[in-house]
Amino acid sequence: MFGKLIYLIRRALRNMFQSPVLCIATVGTVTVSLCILTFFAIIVLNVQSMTRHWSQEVQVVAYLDEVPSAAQISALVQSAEALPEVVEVVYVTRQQAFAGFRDRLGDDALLLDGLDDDFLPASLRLTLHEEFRNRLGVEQVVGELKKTGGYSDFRYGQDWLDRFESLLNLLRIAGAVLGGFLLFAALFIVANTIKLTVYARREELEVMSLVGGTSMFIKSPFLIEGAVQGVVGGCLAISLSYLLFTAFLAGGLETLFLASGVAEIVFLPFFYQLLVLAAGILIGILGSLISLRKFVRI
Amino acid sequence: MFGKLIYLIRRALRNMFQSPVLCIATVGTVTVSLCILTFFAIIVLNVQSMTRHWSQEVQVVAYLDEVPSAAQISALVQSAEALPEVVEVVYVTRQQAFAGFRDRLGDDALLLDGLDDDFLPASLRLTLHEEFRNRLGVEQVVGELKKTGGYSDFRYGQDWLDRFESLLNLLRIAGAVLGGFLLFAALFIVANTIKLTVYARREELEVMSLVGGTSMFIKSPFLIEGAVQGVVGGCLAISLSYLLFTAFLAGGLETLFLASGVAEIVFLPFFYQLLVLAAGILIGILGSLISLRKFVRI
Amino acid sequence: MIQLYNICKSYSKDGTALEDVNLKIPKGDFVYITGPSGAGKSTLLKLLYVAERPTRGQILINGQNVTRMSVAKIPFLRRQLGIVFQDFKLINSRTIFENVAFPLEVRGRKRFEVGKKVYQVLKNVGLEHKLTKFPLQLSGGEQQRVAIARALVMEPLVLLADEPTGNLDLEVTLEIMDLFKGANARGTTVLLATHDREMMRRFPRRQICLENGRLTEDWIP
Amino acid sequence: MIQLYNICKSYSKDGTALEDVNLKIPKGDFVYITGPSGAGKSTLLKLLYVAERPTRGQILINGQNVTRMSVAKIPFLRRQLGIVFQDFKLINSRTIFENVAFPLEVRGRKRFEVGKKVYQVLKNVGLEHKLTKFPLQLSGGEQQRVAIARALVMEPLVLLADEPTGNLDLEVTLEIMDLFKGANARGTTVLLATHDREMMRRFPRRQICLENGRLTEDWIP
Ligand SMILES: Nc1ncnc2c1ncn2[C@@H]1O[C@H](COP(=O)(O)OP(=O)(O)OP(=O)(O)O)[C@@H](O)[C@H]1O
Ligand SMILES: Nc1ncnc2c1ncn2[C@@H]1O[C@H](COP(=O)(O)OP(=O)(O)OP(=O)(O)O)[C@@H](O)[C@H]1O
Ligand SMILES: [Mg+2]
Ligand SMILES: [Mg+2]
Repeated sequence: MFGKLIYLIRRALRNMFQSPVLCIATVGTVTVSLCILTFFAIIVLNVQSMTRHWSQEVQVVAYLDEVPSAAQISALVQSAEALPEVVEVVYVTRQQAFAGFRDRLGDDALLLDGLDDDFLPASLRLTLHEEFRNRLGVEQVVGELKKTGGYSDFRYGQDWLDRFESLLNLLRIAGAVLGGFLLFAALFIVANTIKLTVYARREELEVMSLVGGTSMFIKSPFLIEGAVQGVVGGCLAISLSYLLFTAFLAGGLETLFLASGVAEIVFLPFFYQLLVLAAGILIGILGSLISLRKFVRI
Repeated sequence: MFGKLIYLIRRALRNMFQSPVLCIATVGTVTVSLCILTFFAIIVLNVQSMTRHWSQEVQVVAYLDEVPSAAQISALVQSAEALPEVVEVVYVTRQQAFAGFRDRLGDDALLLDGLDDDFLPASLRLTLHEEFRNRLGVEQVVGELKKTGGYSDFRYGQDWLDRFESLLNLLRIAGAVLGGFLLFAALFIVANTIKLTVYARREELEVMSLVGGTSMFIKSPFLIEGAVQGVVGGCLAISLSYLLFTAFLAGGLETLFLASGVAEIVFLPFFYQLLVLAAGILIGILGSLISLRKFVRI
Repeated sequence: MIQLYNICKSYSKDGTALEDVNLKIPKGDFVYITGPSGAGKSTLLKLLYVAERPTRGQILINGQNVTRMSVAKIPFLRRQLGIVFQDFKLINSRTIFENVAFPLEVRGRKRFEVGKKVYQVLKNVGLEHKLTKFPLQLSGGEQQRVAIARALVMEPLVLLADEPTGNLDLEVTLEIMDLFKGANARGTTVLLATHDREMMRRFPRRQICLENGRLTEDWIP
Repeated sequence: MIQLYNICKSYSKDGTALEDVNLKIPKGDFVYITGPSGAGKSTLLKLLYVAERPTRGQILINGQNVTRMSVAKIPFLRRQLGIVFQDFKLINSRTIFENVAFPLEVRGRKRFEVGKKVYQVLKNVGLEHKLTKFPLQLSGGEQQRVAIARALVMEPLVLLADEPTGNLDLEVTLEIMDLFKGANARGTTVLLATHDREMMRRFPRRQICLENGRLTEDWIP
């Protein structure tokens, strides 16, 4: 059994070295296709982390009725922190609120010159868990806080939240559509290439069957070949895209990114690299299977 | 001469119908590759129009020293309009400025309740030609205005402008890198596929040369075939991406886009469609040429 | 051993390659199949190794009805046959050694045994020095001998040889005939399609003559 | 017409296919090339149609030095030759008609003329009813006749036929020989590599014998 496997692998390797044109063509196609997929994955992942970065601005600000005593404050903070959706609660005094407002006004800050520094109410700022940073989660928290009482008003950037959510949806759908299309395209192109390599060797396949080769005996080296080519193509794709990635990031792209307010740019994490390899193997084997079914009618 | 061309075209078509497997494989690969390019072009074009949309917010606001007379205003407006960089000049009264500020504050507008509606200065808002909507153009305009005098202050969102410019640069570089890579990938994949189809027919090529076919006689049908497959693939790619485009836009994507502040989504303009077709022809012919050079040594 | 009942084969509507052929070949027989070009000799052999299916009629080989054999079983039938194809059908991307070794590998023989057997049979056809060459590096006659070696490497139950000496000179032909007779003596049933009258004159055996797809003569010396 | 001076050809270091061959074939000659399998007959012909280049020596065909001919000129030399390849070399994706018509199309002949000529030559080899078939739908002998038809369709200056009757029965062989003799009578120089002694006995002509790459006999009846 084990000896047979080794024998089949030997035959597969022999095949590949015997017709380098076909082998190189397949590996090249797998590499380029997976490279496109890898790039796409890098972009999607980074956009995702960017939106996660943005989503930190989804906060609930709860304005307090009047200036509370220290005991009241800690009670309110504790009850807010007890909510399952909440990560962190920060108490903002009137003065802090005033300073923050001044900062936000920027160039217009001189407008506040004549005003008292305590005309803004004190507030609690609630940061939420990531999965609650949307309209539903926010309104849930507000509902809970309302029940405890002691707050005059709540603010959570309602219109901003709507926009943010639809942008997220947009990215999600566009990513899924494009990703699906690219995955299909990669499978199609690789299967097509393998079909052509099998086509170029169809006489060989015919001879094998005429000399008594069973379907499995003839096909299995091709499947192994497909898997090997998939792995090699996957490794090459990851290396190539890493090269391109560092080459262009080193060339000043990163500073650009950071300047435009995007968080850190990361390469594909290891787990996703494994996924790319797996995709390579899958595409290689599937492509071989599909093509062999067309040409080996044994 | 003309008869010869027709003869060559007839032979090319005959070839294609004679080996449908090869022909379909090539057309399919061209289609999918160009489809990816088309999608990429659609995204780039729309992002471009989006940034153009955004860039309309690059304005110069020139605050006036004191409340000017009607004659002074029209003189200032005229001198500003005379600047070659300026498209439009709008005079904003103190009251309009106050109303605008109130709108911008949004939820915080109640802060302005006790204030006079004329504590903000009057100003001129200058919209610039597209090519001047950057730091350089803006500073040029401000310099000109400073010479005329009568202004107390200028504002043009300095930090916003820097961010916007680096984002534009980022998009431009990323687009060029990705676009170049995708174009190369498409050429590589198509050339690879054509190489395999030529490889599958190398015996035929050898026989033709043994029976006295000149290099041109043998190659030209392949080049014509490549061109035809390129055109067909290009048309299919445009149709397919149009189908996908409408299918997913009709499926609610458009409302999402609009909700997230993006301007209108457009399909590839006609000129670009022609470019895709041209790319198809080019890729088909180039791919054939490269492959034939490898296998026809006559 | 081999029985054909009312075999008809037509590739297209306009003509038949075989028409109503009835034939019995006992085990261990040595039969020449002759007839003019296009008579149906190769078609008859193709039916026996199930590269084609008859339009009508039944074929029994070694008791098995080949006509309705399932596709999955065909390889196991073919392993009992040694076939020399008219167009050789060597695998051009494999060396001579690998080509001849293939029938043994298919049957899962040990590497050691394979090497010994292949060398022996290649020596029998006079090509032991071409082991590592590829088919396209051999002359026509050498390729034909490789095809013969591949058919003989297994001591088949039935040997089907389609024009096995068309590219060989008389001396080599005689050596090859010795190999065929040797296999026959060891129990292999031999069917040999040929045009070579000299060969049939020197080694008179049962002769089956096809003409236009019909069996016109069955001569036993 | 054809002159070979000190021709050597070795495909690899370990063996030579031709060694020091000197040969003169005058215009209009009819020459058999014989010799055992692997002697170098096909190699000799390949050198003449420049599929291979000699390792040493010079070849003149019709006054042209073929040895140093540029790649671009080779097609024009080949158009003066009619070649029957040992392995036929038909284009499997083209019909018989298209295969035979190909040498005419290469030379840019009118469609009308092509149709007439192709039909005539296919009739001469007895295959006019197989016009629209593909090579793989023909029997071995029929394919060989298509290859012969393709070589004869142009009335070549030189006919190079490599084992042209290996798959043919005696009757068809005689017909084909008549065609060759006819072409020869009309001025074509014929070189015919063959093992068929019967043919040489019936039509005695000049015989060149190769053995292990050396010219060992040049017999003129
Ligand atoms: N695959 C096919 N498709 C259509 N017709 C075929 C096919 N194979 C053979 N034929 C036809 O069937 C007839 C018999 O062919 P077959 O190959 O059996 O002849 P043969 O006796 O072997 O001749 P040869 O001595 O020339 O090899 C021929 O007329 C041939 O054209
Ligand atoms: N492409 C090649 N590469 C390496 N060796 C070759 C090649 N072609 C032929 N040979 C060798 O050269 C020698 C002569 O071959 P050639 O084909 O000329 O023989 P031949 O006389 O035509 O034989 P046959 O009668 O069997 O066709 C043979 O030993 C053969 O193995
Ligand atoms: Mg036959
Ligand atoms: Mg030869």
